[in-house]
Order: sequence, then C-alpha cells, then structure tokens
Amino acid sequence: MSGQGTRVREGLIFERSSPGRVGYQLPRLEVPLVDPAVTLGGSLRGEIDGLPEVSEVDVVRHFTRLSKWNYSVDEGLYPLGSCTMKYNPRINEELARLPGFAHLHPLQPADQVQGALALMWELEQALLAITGMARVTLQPAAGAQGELTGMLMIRRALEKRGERRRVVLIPDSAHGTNPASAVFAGFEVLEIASTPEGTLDVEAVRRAVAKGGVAALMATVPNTLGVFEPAIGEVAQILHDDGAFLYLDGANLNAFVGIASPGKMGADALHINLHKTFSTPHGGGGPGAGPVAVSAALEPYLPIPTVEREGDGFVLSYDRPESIGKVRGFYGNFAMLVRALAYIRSLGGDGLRAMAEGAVLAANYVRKGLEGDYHLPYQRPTLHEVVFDDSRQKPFGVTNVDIAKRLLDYGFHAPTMSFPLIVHGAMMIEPTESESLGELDAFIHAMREIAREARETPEVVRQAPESTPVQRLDEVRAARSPVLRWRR
Amino acid sequence: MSGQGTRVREGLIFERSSPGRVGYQLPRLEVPLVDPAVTLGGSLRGEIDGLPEVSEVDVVRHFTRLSKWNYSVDEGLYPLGSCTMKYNPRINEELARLPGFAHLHPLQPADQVQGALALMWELEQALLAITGMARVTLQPAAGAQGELTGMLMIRRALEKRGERRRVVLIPDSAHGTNPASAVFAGFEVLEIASTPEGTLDVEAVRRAVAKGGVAALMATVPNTLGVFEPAIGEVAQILHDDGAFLYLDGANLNAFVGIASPGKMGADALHINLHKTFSTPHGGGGPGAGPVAVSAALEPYLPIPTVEREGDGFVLSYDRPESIGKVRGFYGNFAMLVRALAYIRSLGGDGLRAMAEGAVLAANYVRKGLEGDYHLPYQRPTLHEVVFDDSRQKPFGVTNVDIAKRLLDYGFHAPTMSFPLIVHGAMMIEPTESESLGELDAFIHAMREIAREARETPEVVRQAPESTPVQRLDEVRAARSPVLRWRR
Amino acid sequence: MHRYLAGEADRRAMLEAIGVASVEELFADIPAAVRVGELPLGPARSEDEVRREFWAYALRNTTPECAASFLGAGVYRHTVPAVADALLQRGEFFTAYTPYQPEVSQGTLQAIFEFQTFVCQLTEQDVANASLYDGATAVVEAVLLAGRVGGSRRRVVVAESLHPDYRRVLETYCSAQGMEVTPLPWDRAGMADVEALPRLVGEDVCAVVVQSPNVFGIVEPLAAVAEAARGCGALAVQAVAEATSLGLLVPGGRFGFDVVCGDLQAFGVPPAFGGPHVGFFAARERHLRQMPGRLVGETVDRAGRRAFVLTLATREQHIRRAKATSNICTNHGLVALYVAIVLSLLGKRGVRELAVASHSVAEFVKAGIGRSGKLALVFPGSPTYNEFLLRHDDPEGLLQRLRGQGILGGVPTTRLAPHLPPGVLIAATEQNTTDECLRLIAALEAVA
Amino acid sequence: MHRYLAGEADRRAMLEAIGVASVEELFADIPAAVRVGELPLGPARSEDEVRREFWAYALRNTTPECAASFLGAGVYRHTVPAVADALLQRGEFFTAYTPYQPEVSQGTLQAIFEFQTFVCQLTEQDVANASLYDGATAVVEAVLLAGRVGGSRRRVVVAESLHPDYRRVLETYCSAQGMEVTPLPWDRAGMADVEALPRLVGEDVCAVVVQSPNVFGIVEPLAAVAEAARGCGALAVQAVAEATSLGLLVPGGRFGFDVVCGDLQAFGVPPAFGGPHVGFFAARERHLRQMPGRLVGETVDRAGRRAFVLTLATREQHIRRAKATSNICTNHGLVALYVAIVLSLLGKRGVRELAVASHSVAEFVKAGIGRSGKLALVFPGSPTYNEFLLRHDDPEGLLQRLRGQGILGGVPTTRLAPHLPPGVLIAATEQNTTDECLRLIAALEAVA
Ligand SMILES: Cc1ncc(COP(=O)(O)O)c(C=O)c1O
Ligand SMILES: Cc1ncc(COP(=O)(O)O)c(C=O)c1O
Repeated sequence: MSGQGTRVREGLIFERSSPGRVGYQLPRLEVPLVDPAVTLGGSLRGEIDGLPEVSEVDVVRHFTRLSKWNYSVDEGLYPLGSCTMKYNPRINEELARLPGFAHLHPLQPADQVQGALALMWELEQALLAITGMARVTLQPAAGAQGELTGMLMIRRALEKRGERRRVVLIPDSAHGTNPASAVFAGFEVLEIASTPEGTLDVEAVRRAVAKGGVAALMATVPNTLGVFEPAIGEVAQILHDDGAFLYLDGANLNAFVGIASPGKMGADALHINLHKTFSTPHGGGGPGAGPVAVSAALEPYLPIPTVEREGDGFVLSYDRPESIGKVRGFYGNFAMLVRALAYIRSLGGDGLRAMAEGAVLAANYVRKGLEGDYHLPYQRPTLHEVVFDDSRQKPFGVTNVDIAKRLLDYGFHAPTMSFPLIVHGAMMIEPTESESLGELDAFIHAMREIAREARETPEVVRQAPESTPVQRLDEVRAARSPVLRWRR
Repeated sequence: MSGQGTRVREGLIFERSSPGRVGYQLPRLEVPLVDPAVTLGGSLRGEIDGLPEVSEVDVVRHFTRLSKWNYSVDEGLYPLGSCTMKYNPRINEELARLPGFAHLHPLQPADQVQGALALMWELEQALLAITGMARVTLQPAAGAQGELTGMLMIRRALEKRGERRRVVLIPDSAHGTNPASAVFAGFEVLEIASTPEGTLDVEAVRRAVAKGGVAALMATVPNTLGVFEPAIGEVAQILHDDGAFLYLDGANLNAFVGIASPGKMGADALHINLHKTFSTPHGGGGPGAGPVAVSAALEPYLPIPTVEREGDGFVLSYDRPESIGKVRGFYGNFAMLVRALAYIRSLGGDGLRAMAEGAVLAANYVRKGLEGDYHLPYQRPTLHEVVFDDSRQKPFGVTNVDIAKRLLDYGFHAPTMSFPLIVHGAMMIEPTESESLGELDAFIHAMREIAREARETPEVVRQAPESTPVQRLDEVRAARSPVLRWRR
Repeated sequence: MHRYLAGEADRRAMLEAIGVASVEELFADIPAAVRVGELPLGPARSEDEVRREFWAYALRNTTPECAASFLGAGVYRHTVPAVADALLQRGEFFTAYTPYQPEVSQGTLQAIFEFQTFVCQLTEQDVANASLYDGATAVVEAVLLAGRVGGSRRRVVVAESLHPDYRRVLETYCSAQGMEVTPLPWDRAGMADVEALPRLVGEDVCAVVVQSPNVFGIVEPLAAVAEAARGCGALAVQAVAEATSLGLLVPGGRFGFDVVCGDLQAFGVPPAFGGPHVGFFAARERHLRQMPGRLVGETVDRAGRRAFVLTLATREQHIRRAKATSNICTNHGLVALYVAIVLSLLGKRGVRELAVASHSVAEFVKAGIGRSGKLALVFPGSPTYNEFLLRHDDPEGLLQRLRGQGILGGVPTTRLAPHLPPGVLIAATEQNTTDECLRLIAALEAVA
Repeated sequence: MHRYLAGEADRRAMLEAIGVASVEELFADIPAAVRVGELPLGPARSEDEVRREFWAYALRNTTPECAASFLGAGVYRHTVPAVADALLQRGEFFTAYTPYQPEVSQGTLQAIFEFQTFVCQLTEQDVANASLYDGATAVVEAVLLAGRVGGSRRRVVVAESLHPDYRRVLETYCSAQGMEVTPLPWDRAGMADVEALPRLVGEDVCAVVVQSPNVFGIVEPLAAVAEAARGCGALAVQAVAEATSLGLLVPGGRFGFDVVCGDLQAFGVPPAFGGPHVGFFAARERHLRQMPGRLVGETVDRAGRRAFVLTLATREQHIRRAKATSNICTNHGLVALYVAIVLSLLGKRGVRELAVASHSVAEFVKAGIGRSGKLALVFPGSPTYNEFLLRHDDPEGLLQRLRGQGILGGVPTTRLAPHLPPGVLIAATEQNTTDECLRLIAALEAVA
C-alpha cells in the first residue's frame, strides 16, 4: 500500500542484519562433517565479512517493499519504444516452472530429455514459419548476442570464400548493439546517414558497396522510427550482387508477424528477441533470448549443437564442421524458449497476425492522438512505434526528459528517450497490442496534459516527478565518485 | 509503485468493460454444440446483464492495482490482537499447490487418496501431541465452526446422559464467536463478569454452576487480555464435578505450544485456528481451518468421517453411531491442513516451543516499550498479547480509533480495536514471534510518537490517516443507505 | 535459531529491556500442573526435508489427470486460468486479514464488492455477502435465516435431491436449533415432487429448500417451488452446487426465491480433496438485516472519493454476540477473490460459453450412453446440465472395472447416501476431451 | 477476439479516430513482394490445450528427482528456498525492464546494488556488475577486458581444466577478435601446471585464465597463477562455475586476481536444461571504466534521500556504440535478483554451512569410492570441493548400467570434450542423501 510506511526508505538488506538471525535451514547432514581446514588447507577462507544475518520474513518484507517502488507492465502501459513491453501471460510462467522443464539438467542422457528437444524443435519450426528463413539457432541469450552470432556466421562464410571484407554498414538510426556487435565480431563499422525521410539511403549503400570490402549491412525493419524500410528488397539485392550479406535486426518483428517475412526481404540472418515479440518477461533487465534465423547460405555456420530429428526422436547434433562454435554454455535460455512457444501456441497463426495488427493500430492511434501537441520529425506511416521530439516544448524550457519525468507522475512509464540518435530530443513510444482503448486514452490524455503544462506551468514539468518514491537523482554524483557496493 | 498513477482510483472491473474484449479461451469443442433452448427449454436464461468484458491484461492490472491498496504481513508488523498475524511461509504455499493435493477430488476411491489421508492422520497426531487431548476432528472450516462443533458434541454428550442442561457460561472478555456459537448449538448464554484482575471469576463460576443447568463453560487461555487463567484447573474441576464441560477457545494457543497443554488444563474440547498458531495465511478474511481436539469423553460424538488406520493404509470412517454428523461438506479445508502440517514439520518440537516463547517475548517487549506512554488497564503478566487503553490520550480528545488511524500513517496496521469489551478504548497488540527487534522498535517508536502527537498536536492524530490510499470513510452513510453492489 | 524466528541478539536485547534473565520467567503464571515436557514432534526440518515428506504424500495420491475423470457430485473440474492463482499469491492479498482498517484495505474491500456484484448478477438477487465456508453451510445459513424471519415456524421442507452432504450438515445444525426437516421426495422425473409439496408445507414451515441442478444433475421446477413456498408464507431457498450452471439456467432469483446460495467451486477453484471452496449467499433486499457473514458497502472518504467499507456489522458476532445472525468470523474471502478474478476473465461471453460447452459435452456422453440400449439412466428424459445418473445395481463394481481402463467413471451413489437410487453419477465438463467421452461410453457398454 | 488483445469495440474506435477503414491500410508501406499468407501455425489455443501440449513435453523428460543424481559439470543442484521464486514472481519485478527511469525503478536498482555487493563480498573484489548472460560469456568478457587493457597483447593463456563449454565460447569470441588462445595444461595433480606457466606467458599475453574449482572439481593454486600473470604484466582471471564453493574457498580477489567471474547458478537457480542462469563479473577498481555490462551506483535524490541509479553508462553500447566495452544490452537481471534473495536468506552462516555440507557429502562419496580399491580417481589426493573425476575407460557404458538402478552417476567426460581424461565427473551436494551416496558407491563397485 502506498502509505508512508512503505514509502519511507527500506534500508539495504545488509542494514537489516542482526547477529544470530537466519533465513534458511539445510537438510540434516548424516555424513560426517568434514573439517575443511584438513581437506582444503590453505585454500580455506574465513567467515565472509558483511554478509547479512536476516530471517525469512525479513527477506520477504525487504524485497516486497522494494518491489513496490517499481513500475511494471502489470500496473499499466509501458510505452518504452523498441522494447515491446507487452503483457507477459501467466500461463507461460506456470509452464516454464513444470518440474519436467525447470529441474532438467543439461547433461542428462538424450533419451531423458526428449521432451525438451521436441519443444526446441517445435519452436524452431514456428520461428521458421514466421521468418521464412532456412534454419534457426536458439542458443543466443539475447538480441545483442544474436547479432554477434549472426555477424560471426557472416564472417565465417566470408572466410570460407577466402574473402577478407572488413566493413559493416550500419544506418545512423540503428540501435547501439548493432555497431558494438559488429565490432566484437571483428568488423569495422561504416555509418550510413539516413535519408531526410528517416529511411535507409539506398544510394549511399550503393556507393559504399561499390567502394569494396563490405561484408554486410545491418538494418532494422521496421526501423527505429517505426517506419518500414521500403527499399529493403533493393538493398538486399545490392548487397547480394556484391557478395555481401544482409543482417536484419529483428527487435521490431512485432510489427509484421504474419504480414511480411524477413526471408522475402532477402535477409541472411536476423535475431528475434523472444522477450519482445514473443512475450517472455523483461525481468527488470533480462533474461531474454535471441534466437537467430539464417538463410541457407549461412546454415553451415550455425552454432553447435543444433536439434536434429533422429528416428522417432531428437538429438543434439555437434556434427557441423563449419560451425562458428558455441556462443554460450549449453543450448540457450531454455526456460525462455518454453514461454515463447507457449505464446505462439496461445495465439496461433491468425492470432499472431492480429497481434501485429493490434500493435500497429495502437501506435497509430497514439500518433493521431498526440500529433496535435507534439512534433513528429518524420512523417512516413507509422508501424508499431512512433517517435516524437520535444521541439514544440523546448521554447518553454521543457525537454523530452522533463516530459518523461512528468509522465511518471501521471502513473505511466516514460517512452524511450534520446533514441534513435537521428532525432534530437526523441520520445519513442511503443504501446503494443496489449493496450486497450481505455489505457491508450489515459496515456494520450496524460501526454496532452503535459503539453499544456509545458505551455502554462513549465516549472511543474521541469520539477517532476513529485509523486514517485524518490525525486530526480543526482546522476553526476553517481558517476563522478562511484559507490557501487555497500560497505559497513 | 506509489506514484500518483496507481494511487489514483482504479475503477471497478465492470467499469473497465468494453464490448468484444475477452479474458479467456475455452478448449475447442469437438462434440456437437447443443442448442440449450432445446435441451433446457424454459429454464434457459439469456445473457447475464452487467458481466464485464475485459482482456487478460485488464484483469491482471486491475487486481494488481487493487492489491497495492492493502497492507499485509508481507510488508510489515501487523499487530492485530487475537489474530496472530505471523509470517506465512512460502514453502507451505508451494506444497499446498502440488497437483497431488490440489487436483485431488474428494470422492476418488480410497486407494487413490492414501497420501491425503496419511497427511490428515499425521496432522491429527501432531495436534494431539500439542494439545494432550484424545482425538481431533479436522473438519471445521474455522475457529467459530470449531466452537460450534465442540458445543454440539457437548450437547450430544449431555443428551446421551439424558440431561437437558441449557446454560453455557462465558466470561465477559470472550470473543463474540463464543456466545454466538453457543446459541447456534442450542444453548443459552450466561455471561460471567471478569475479576478486577481481568481473569475468570472462580467464585462466580462456582455460584453459577451451583444454580444448576450448566452445560459448559467456554474459556479462552490465555484470555483475551493475553493473560493466563491461573484458575483454569480449578474451574475445570468445578465443572467436571458438576458433570459440565470445559470448552477452551484455542485462538491463543500460540502463547503456550510446547509449554502447557489444554489436556492438562482439563479441557473437554478446544478448537485450534490453524490460520493463527499454525501460520496458514489469513487471506484477507479467510479461509482458515478450525480443527477441534476433544477429551475421551467427547470422542464418540466427533463429526464423521474420521481418518482411521486400516491395515497398511487409512480409511475415512463413517462408523461413529453417536456422531453429531457433519458440519460441512467433505472433510475439512484440506489445503489448509497441508500448510499447517508443513509448518509443524518446519519448526519441529523445539521450534514450536521457541515460537511460543518468541511470541511472548515480543509482546512483553512491546508492553515494556509502551507502558510509559499508554495506560495498561490490567497488570497481570502478559503472554502473547497486551491490551492498552486510550485513557491517557482521551483528555487530549484522542481516542483509540485515532491512534489506530495514525499508526497507518506510520506504515503499520492497527491493533485490534475495542476488544475485549471489558476494556474501554482497548488497543490489543499481538506482535507474534515473527517480528525481530528492528520491526518491534519501529512499531514502539511509532506508538510513542503518536502518544507525543496526542499531547502536542492532537488534531494531527484526529485527522489521520493522511498518507493512505483513502482517508477516513463515511461509515454511517455506508450503513444508512447500503450500496452493496455495482449497478450500471 | 530458526528461519521463522528472531535471532539470538534480538532475543537477548528484548530480555534485557524487559528485565528478565530468561524467557521462562515470562511464563511464571503458568502452573506446573499444566506444563508439558518436550514435544515429540522431531527436530526442525529444512525445506528440502519437508518437501521430501510432502512429495511422498502427494505421490501416494492419484490425481484425476492421470485418468479420464467424470467425477462431480459437488466438486467439478473446469478451466483454471493461470492468472487467478498468480494474482491471489500477491502477499498483499493472501497475507492480509479481514479489512477492519478500510484505509489500508481498499484492495480487499473493492474486490469483495465486485464479488458481491458478480454473485448478484449470477443469481438475480439484490444482495450477496462476502462469502461463507462452503455450499453446505450456505444452505444452513439460509435455513437459519428463514428460521429467524419465520418466528415460530420451526419446520423446513428439504428436497431429497439436495446434495447428501448439504443435507447432513443441515440436519446437524437444525437439530441443535430444534428445527425439523421434512423431506420432499423426488418424482419419477427425478425432480422435486411439486405435486406432493402442498401436502408437506404449512404454517409451521419457514423454508422450502431445493437444489438446482439437483444431486442427479436435473434442473428443478423452480417456479412451482417458489409458488408453493410463497403460498404458505415460507421462504424459498435454492442451493447451487454446480455454479457454472448459472451461465445457462434461470436462477431462483427470477422466480422470487428469497435466497440463492451454494458453492462457487466450479469456477476453477482447485478441488483440493474437498476444500477450501467458497460458499455464497444471495438474497432479497428485505432480508438484508438478517444476512449472515460480512458485507462490503460503497461510501466516500473525507475527500469525497469513492471507497469501500465493511458495513452493517451490527448483524455480526463481534458486535451482536449471542444475538448475531451467524457465528461466522473467518470466512473464505481469498477464494471469493479467486472466483472474482475467474469471473472477470470469463466475463459476459465466457460465463455462458463455459456453461454451453460443459452442457454440450455432458449431453454428448448422455446421448452416447443412451444409444447403446444396454445402459439406462435412472431418470431418462429429464433435463440435466452437466451431470446425470446412470442406473446400475453395483456401481462400485462397475467403476472398479472402468478404472482398469484408466477411467474414473463417476461417483457411485452408494458412496453418497443410502437413500439415493443405486447408480453412477456421471459429470462431464469442457475439460473432458471427445476421446475421453468416447472411451467412457465404449467402456461402459463393454462392462455393463 | 483473443485474451491477449484489445476488443472489437476498441479496434473500431481506434480505426475511426485514425481515419482508416481497415488495419490493412496501415500496412500500405509494405510491398507485396515481402508479404506472406496465412501462418501455418494452427488456431489460437486455450490455456487448457497449451497445458496439455506442454505437460506432454515435460513428461517426456525424466527429471533428476526421479533418480539419485550426481550430475554437475557446470550445473549444480542445491537448496532452492521457496521464497526466492515467490518474490521473483511479483509483477513489479518480472514485468519491468531495465531501470532507465530510476524514480520508478528503485526496487530493481536497490536489489541490483545489493547483488553487486554480494558478488564483491563473495569474490573479495572491489566492483561487480549487474549480471551477464552466463559463466561462459563472463569469462569471455574478462578476456576482452584484458585485451582492451593489454593494448597490443593478443594472446590469452587458458587452463585446459577450464569448463569445456567456457573454453569453446571463449574461442568463438577470441577468433573474431584475432586473439590467440594458448592452452595451459594440467599437471599430474589435475591442477594448472604452474611450473609450465613461465614458459607459456610473455609480453604478448593479456590474460591468464584458470577456473577454480576447475572442471575436475580441483582447487587451483591461485596464488601461483596470480604471481605468474603479474610477472608478465597480464591480467589474472578466475572463473567460478560452482559458486557455492566461494563459501569455503579463498577467492582470487585475495591473491590480486584482476577479475573473478563465472556463474551463480549453484545458488539455487533451476537448472532448466541449461538456462537462464546468471553470469557474474567482479574486478578491481582500476578496471572499472573497462567493465562490461550495467552498473548501479548510489546517489541522492533532490530531497537528499539515498537512491540508486544506473551509472557509468558511457561504457555501454547505447552511448558508446562501436566503442562500447561490451555489446550486452538485455542481461540476466531477474536471475541476479533471485540470487540476491537466496544469498540474503543464506546469509553469513548459510553460505558457509551450505559449502561445508556440500563438501562433506562429496568427500564422503569420494572416500567411499576410494575404499573399495576397485575404483580409482584420475587425480587422487588433489583437494576437491564437491566434484571429482572417477577414472573409467567406458564412462558412458558405466553410467548406463547405473541408470538401471535409478542412479544418474555423473557426467562422462567424453560428453564434455575429447581432451579430458576418460572418466565420470561425480558431483555431490547437500541434496544427496546418505542413502543415495551409499547406493552410488555400492553400484559403482558392483559394475566397475
Ligand atoms: C532495435 C534493437 N536492436 C537490438 C536490441 C538488443 O537486444 P537485447 O537487448 O535483447 O540484447 C534492442 C534491445 O533493446 C533493440 O531495441
Ligand atoms: C479469541 C477468538 N476466538 C475465536 C475466534 C474465531 O475464530 P475464526 O475467525 O477462525 O472463526 C477468534 C478469531 O478471530 C478469536 O480471536
């Protein structure tokens, strides 16, 4: 409850500590207790300084109280653009916790894990149907790792051809992980400026490719303005004609599931953020999962192992001599795969298309509702998200950050701020298909009220938030003299 | 989070409704769809007016938001006297939900429910060990039903003897369910005034019994002042000498588990609120469970069925010709029995005693901490709870209700108000053994601050609460023109 | 040192502040004569050990999922939305208690207000309470209410087709109140014998109680029952054990029943070997002051905001004590919350669709059984919702044979009560697949 | 009409407001050439149907509970406090995202700050981040950090006793970075061959990586490794795959290791067929600006109240893009929260007691196996924590025979990597009962 008591600071768990309190009990040890000084000698450490001593109810209250300072999808619209903060169905949580999944050890013999392999196989098939690609690896832990995985496969394919192309083209509107992943895959990044319309500049791509040494282009469809890339097919053609590859950032797949397919766009690799399009929860930061779908050209280089049919059953196959190897331990974030497949089953083919339609509909409704009050720097049709800027509020001394903070007072999370970089003072709004009319209207109302406040009482917006558990923070102090852990 | 957004009213679920929204899906029906107009004719009703149309996320948000307006044990000390608001272990919730328990149908054949019967048997054995009685029925759904069950057994025992005793003695400090249950069991209640010390008046009992027609006395040990009844043995003797029975209200059992036993006190029947002493959650009002332990004298009258050993296994036995019959459907609140036994196992014998000690220690610590600021109307040693009154605050125009409301601002639940009836302006505080020093100190501090406020700024206390989701309610209006349901 | 208790340092600090050397001193008031030694309950167990013990119990049970189950007779298997349990497990709901302090209990209060609304909508009654223990005690409370309203009327006419457990519980309570139960037999259609009713009622009758659908699954002639009750000045009480039936069937409220009550378990509440489920109680406005249990009402706070509060508490034991309308205190509020969540999810369409689906599956099985010619219903042709009674002289034997084929074919009436016709009560819901239904039909034909 | 989507009326109202006749118009920008037809993914399923499908998958798996399990090799079975998952399931935690708006994310931020503190305490390092994907990628990040710090040094010396999956992942990343991996062999004791180390390191080496306990369960000579690394100007990196060992073993931090990293799965995180688990990364203060991943720092709000915030973000991809210290964005924060809860519950005593118990059980098994004389360890006499390597030429065959007796006897090294000596990695923890241990010992003797 929001009474003062829980609004009052809850100290750190270490500060709740009192000698002799415990929050656990271990099974009674029947075997002889070993004296670790004997068995481990000099490697034995003493008591660990600072660990807390708290009871079970201490822990429950501590984390329950902490939780109440969070905003979450379970409480309301969470328009964080590019993150697809949709509803996380509870049935998925229930299923992921079935002992047959949760307790499964990754190194059990193959005949004991047939259900898990079947599930992975089914998920791969579903993702293939959705993407129109040739194969999928479920191994990457998140989108960024998917990008890296895809780029490593491209690198390996080029190596196989004996080519040493080093340049990866990335539009200036791309997500930060794109250039970072390209670099960690051993490439150099050449940024491509977007057209005045905010889309991929085909001619710039053509020129860059013509210069030679281009390994791939990483594009996002729809792009980070929520706008479809009309020339994506042409760009693919340019790349392929040159022997380069097209990597698609699939973070925005929610906009077109069942409507268009990356395969038809000419993608050679694309990652799918299961924690976006396929509803696995964001967990306050993760874990997610970032399967990568590839064209036939890249199939030989998939990470090992892959799930393959064998007789009536399935095996984990390591028989892929050209593989890039492994990108993480074991086989992927399996419990996330369970949730994603459950979501796909729950919606079915038509439901998935309706999902994409719903997402696009909601974003356009928000666009319509706000374009009278906020400036829309790019005018092309909106798909699943819409990016405004703060240029109409700036004259009153109100920035996008102020608007975001004031939204918190209105009971909403803020949009994504200052991304894409091609928009100054950006506010990127992605409502998702989970929102129904009432919630969207309340959000639009709040945004319009803030626009009015920006004109009439700008200091209210600049001072916001006022009703949150804490007010604006001193971020400079945090960075200048970092305190990153508690000390007694 | 406590931002304005979630503090703002969340409407009724009916007010979220929008045509065509759904929050469910049923399995696809393969059998032919029946036309109920044909099969059911005139009994068929039309669409039910007013039921909501909402999506799954609507429901999640609605109830998540509602939950945030509650205070709960999971957030902090909940000193509601007589209710034993202790910590509810999560392991119990996990175990009660095992499919082998949760999905079990009560009318499955006996050989399919052996685990359930074994568990019930084990719980009975544990409760016998704790109470020192002869048998236990697990059937009653709560304490009040336990009382009724016990009193019905007493009634039946008297009938068997051919006696028509109609009077049940109940001290004026008793809980309201005691007289109510006695009346529903067909008795008349004679109230016994407590001694100036707040305890059972032995002489008054003796006089009442001497007048004849006394079927039983219902006593609470420790009584509702949190004080042990020193004469309980003597009272039992008086009753038994006369052929009357002693019913013990076991709501306060938490004070003396492992220290004293109702059996030795001479109890003939006592109910045990599993939702108090044995940690099953209070659920915002219930469900709980109210097993009744009886002496050998009452054993023949136990409700049917009982769990009995048969060979290697267990059976539900209906072979109890003198039984009072059944007091509810099936065999009791089984899922609560699971939790209670898990709790007993978790603590073990010594742990249960330590639990009682901890409860008594905490109450005495609170007593000590507050007796400088609040008036203690009865001075006998405190066991698990302590009752203050508001006589030191009254002169400032501050009542116990004001103090309770102000406590809410300090982030605590209020004590039990205006009970027992023998204390005017009562505040009954039961901290329970779950609380550790820090939480108790914070509570004591809050109470002392309020005492100071009552002296210095009484209007602050009288206006409280100010930081809760709503302020004081117009209760008169609610009762005068009752609105008990939503209408369009 | 235990995970549920305070620590050593805490204890020492408390003892010191109190000024005693040991906890034992605090118990000085308790005489030696009532003291006990060590409890023979073994040591404190870790979660791992408790899990091991309880998993073993759970594994010694066979759950209906392991078979094709057609068990009903008061407890029904319907869709269980994952959301409901997840929300109920929020600590704010399940670790709070009765909302005595409305300022910090609006969550529970509003949810109950919604629950009361749902119950009124389903039953077409004016007022509903915040829950009772179960269906059986709900019927008891209805009869006790009728007794209070009826003054000197001490007789209750109760349909013999009432669920036997409800009947047994009613008798337990009635006998203590000096109330007499007159059985109302069923007719050849398995319905309350409304022809006989005029002979059974009278000036001394305070209530007429029928269950619909009744224990045979048959829809009762509620209008006629209401009329007969009204005729003699008694209250009409409808019990409902299969609450999803309210999605299809006109409730007693429409016919002027004074009370419609029963159990809402069918709306996805886990069977849990019989409890906790949740009793409901809905009545006409005129009986409001005689209602048992808690009531939540709407009001405003000081700032004029809509808010909810426990109201009309002068009916209750903590205020009225010996004169209370019921002795209930702890109720089944959390299960009521659960049902409110389920009903929110189902909503207008779902409540009906669930009933239609369940009814359709049951009709499919009934028709299949009828077709063979080898098997017969006890009351063929009577309208049933999702349960019906197959005639069989040795129902336990029959069911035993079905079990061999992985089928829990139903509940033998012999297990329920001796006065019922021998046979098997077969319940089918939307949870039974067509394959299960076909297997049941075939197996019954084969072994009958 | 679907339970996860808005309703018909909602859609109509939106279309109208936007001013289009159908949703299709909104997709006008997408050319026909990339359009697809109906997805061949079947109809929308009810929860009941999805449950049926998934229960079927789950039942085709055999979980270790059904046997006496001694599987480890990177994933360990330890006590799983019920509280941890219950708290993690609060919607406020699991349905939020990266705490970009600290004013409404203090719950996540404070919990991560506590997590960072726990990791520093366990590792005796100065700073720790808010999680990485898993142990394997944590080692990668350490090496990449060393590469950045080391300038032109492009060689990494990596113990061959590193978990083979960690090694494989490291190689994948290194090859793209043009970094070369030099294997550091194990000596006769199964420990990193510190005698060989001086020959293997050099001016071109940026990091020396060892895992302790290593893949054989053996405690590595960390002090000597640190010294050798320091000697050549390389960073010393300790990997930890069995994090509960930190309750007993001196961590690399004490010996001046630059990075201690690995996986915290062992603290009660469900194995879940390999993930999600949680990578951790702790380092010396001097490497702070080169750390990968998110960092939460303490600060104050306008009113001067302590509060927490994401900090030093200029290291990260969303700011630094191509120059970021890592490409990680979504991390494993929820699992970090889970581990923070488990570590809070265990606390000072529990962290040690858990390690002692686990070590004791493993020592019991090891001693039992040694006693027979028929069985031998590959590295007898070397100090191990809770896992050790039994020598056997046909480990898969041996294990197959144990399975017949309900025993999952361990992980065959043949399954892990070809360069490991043939044998069975046997892990034992406090979850293994004495009975299970005795059965394993007896069975091994019988079939060996
Ligand atoms: C457009 C885009 N690309 C890539 C990513 C990286 O995905 P992940 O966070 O799953 O690593 C994101 C996620 O925030 C994104 O929005
Ligand atoms: C002293 C006492 N007796 C009896 C009861 C009734 O128990 P229950 O609420 O379980 O019906 C209570 C509960 O509040 C109580 O405090």
